[in-house]
Amino acid sequence: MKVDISSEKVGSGFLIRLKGDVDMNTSPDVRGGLADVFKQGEAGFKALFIDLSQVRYMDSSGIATLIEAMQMCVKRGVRLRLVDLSPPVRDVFELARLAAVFEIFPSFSEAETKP
Amino acid sequence: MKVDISSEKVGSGFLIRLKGDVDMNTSPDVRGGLADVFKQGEAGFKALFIDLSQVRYMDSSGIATLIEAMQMCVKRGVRLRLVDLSPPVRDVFELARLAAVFEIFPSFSEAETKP
Amino acid sequence: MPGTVTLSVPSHPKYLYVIRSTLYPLVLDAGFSKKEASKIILAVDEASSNIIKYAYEGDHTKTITLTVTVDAGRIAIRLEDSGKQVDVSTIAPRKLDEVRPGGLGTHFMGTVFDTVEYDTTRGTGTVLTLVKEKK
Amino acid sequence: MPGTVTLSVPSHPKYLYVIRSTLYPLVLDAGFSKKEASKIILAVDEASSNIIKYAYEGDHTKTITLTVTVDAGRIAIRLEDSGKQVDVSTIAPRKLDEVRPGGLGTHFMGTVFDTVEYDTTRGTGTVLTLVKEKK
Ligand SMILES: Nc1ncnc2c1ncn2[C@@H]1O[C@H](COP(=O)(O)OP(=O)(O)O)[C@@H](O)[C@H]1O
Ligand SMILES: Nc1ncnc2c1ncn2[C@@H]1O[C@H](COP(=O)(O)OP(=O)(O)O)[C@@H](O)[C@H]1O
Repeated sequence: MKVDISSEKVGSGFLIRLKGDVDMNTSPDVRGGLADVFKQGEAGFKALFIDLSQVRYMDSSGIATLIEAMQMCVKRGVRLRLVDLSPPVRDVFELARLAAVFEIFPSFSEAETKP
Repeated sequence: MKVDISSEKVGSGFLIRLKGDVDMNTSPDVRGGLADVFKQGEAGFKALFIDLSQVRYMDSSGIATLIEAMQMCVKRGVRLRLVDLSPPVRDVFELARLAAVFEIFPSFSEAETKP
Repeated sequence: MPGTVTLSVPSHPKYLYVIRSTLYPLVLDAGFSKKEASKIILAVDEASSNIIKYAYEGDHTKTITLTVTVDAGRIAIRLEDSGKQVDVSTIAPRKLDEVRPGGLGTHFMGTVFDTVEYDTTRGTGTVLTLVKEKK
Repeated sequence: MPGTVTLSVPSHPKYLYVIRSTLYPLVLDAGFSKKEASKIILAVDEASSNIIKYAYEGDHTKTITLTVTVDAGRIAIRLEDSGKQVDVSTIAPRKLDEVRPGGLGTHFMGTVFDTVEYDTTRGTGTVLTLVKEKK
């Protein structure tokens, strides 16, 4: 089972979409995708959006990857916003009691426009 | 994995819809569903439509069940028409070279109206 | 990477679904397309059904063991039972032009796999080996 | 019907998906809801990941064996490895209010299962038993 990672430049930063299963096998790919985006945005960017609507499964290695992304964002003054959590992602966030740790939005348009 | 079997009276006969996996475990339920319909239609009916669009998997026990249905129909002068084969059903029909044995229609409306 | 996966299930037809669920990611990971994968899985399902019907004669309390080995270019699936042995030369598909229920499982196995080999040389039970090469 | 299913896979993370695929129908068939099933599967995935990381220290050529037993009212999953044994009292989740990567797997196991028991009394390896009762 693979994870598909796509990223695009949006107004204020980057939007990454993940699709598939994020587990110990595929988390390194997600980490690689994040590193690519931080490299592309070296000159500075304001916001990183991660769309999780197509994630069928996420385990603690996926959560660890998201926490790492948050730490990288904090270090660079980038605002991290998670978008449209799929039900399995919502379940694992609930188990990890992480809902309060991340900024989470139901859609990209809301994530992009809310101050 | 269960199979859902629903049947309804339509103009000239009955429409059975199968949903799920039809394998050695669930074929007896399908056979039971067919027997129920033949019992309901004891007074005589003209046509039996079996909708296979929601069948995710079918093995040779499912095919055997369909051939039995055909034999019961022939005996009673009922016309059997299969409707909207899902891709996995099409694959197994192809392997069994059964496409020519059954009357197969892309939709119920065509199955009902074609002479 | 070559890798071997072993699955043992009770000889009850409800576990056919478990066999299919386990095989699907393995067959895809071996590099077969979704369409090829579904045929491979169908043929293994038929082999497993036959073990329940013929080797165990409907006894649902026995065990079926599948060993799946993926090497570069091929997948091999070994099915082991501890049931009744038969003269393997009598295991044969029906002619497809006789339309009747039954007789398709062995036909599917023969169509899908490059090798279909029954071994009854052990004291008890049968080992069926199914091999498919990637084209 | 009580039934035992055994699955052995190589200790490579790509087989986590195979473990999940095998478990899903078993857990549903045991009578758990889809939501409960996904939590049970998550916790077993975490236990399996930990075997790869800690018991086998990243060696992907070893074996993980899962034995799943379903009785009326409960599911028991035994995970066996032949890797490094540790003092099981040191296996502990992190506090959830420290937000950092890691330390969640054992928390998930403890939250989802009624019993989480590590046994290192055999000469080699560890047997982890996870049990969940139906409420
Ligand atoms: N594992 C087996 N052990 C003994 N006999 C078998 C086995 N598999 C198949 N056979 C024999 O081969 C015949 C053809 O099998 P198959 O093509 O699967 O069709 P079916 O099971 O529907 O008859 C069976 O009727 C049976 O006599
Ligand atoms: N199977 C195991 N063998 C040895 N140590 C383990 C095992 N499982 C967990 N541990 C120890 O318990 C700690 C917590 O594990 P866990 O909650 O899964 O988080 P993580 O693996 O992300 O650190 C690990 O860091 C490790 O030290």
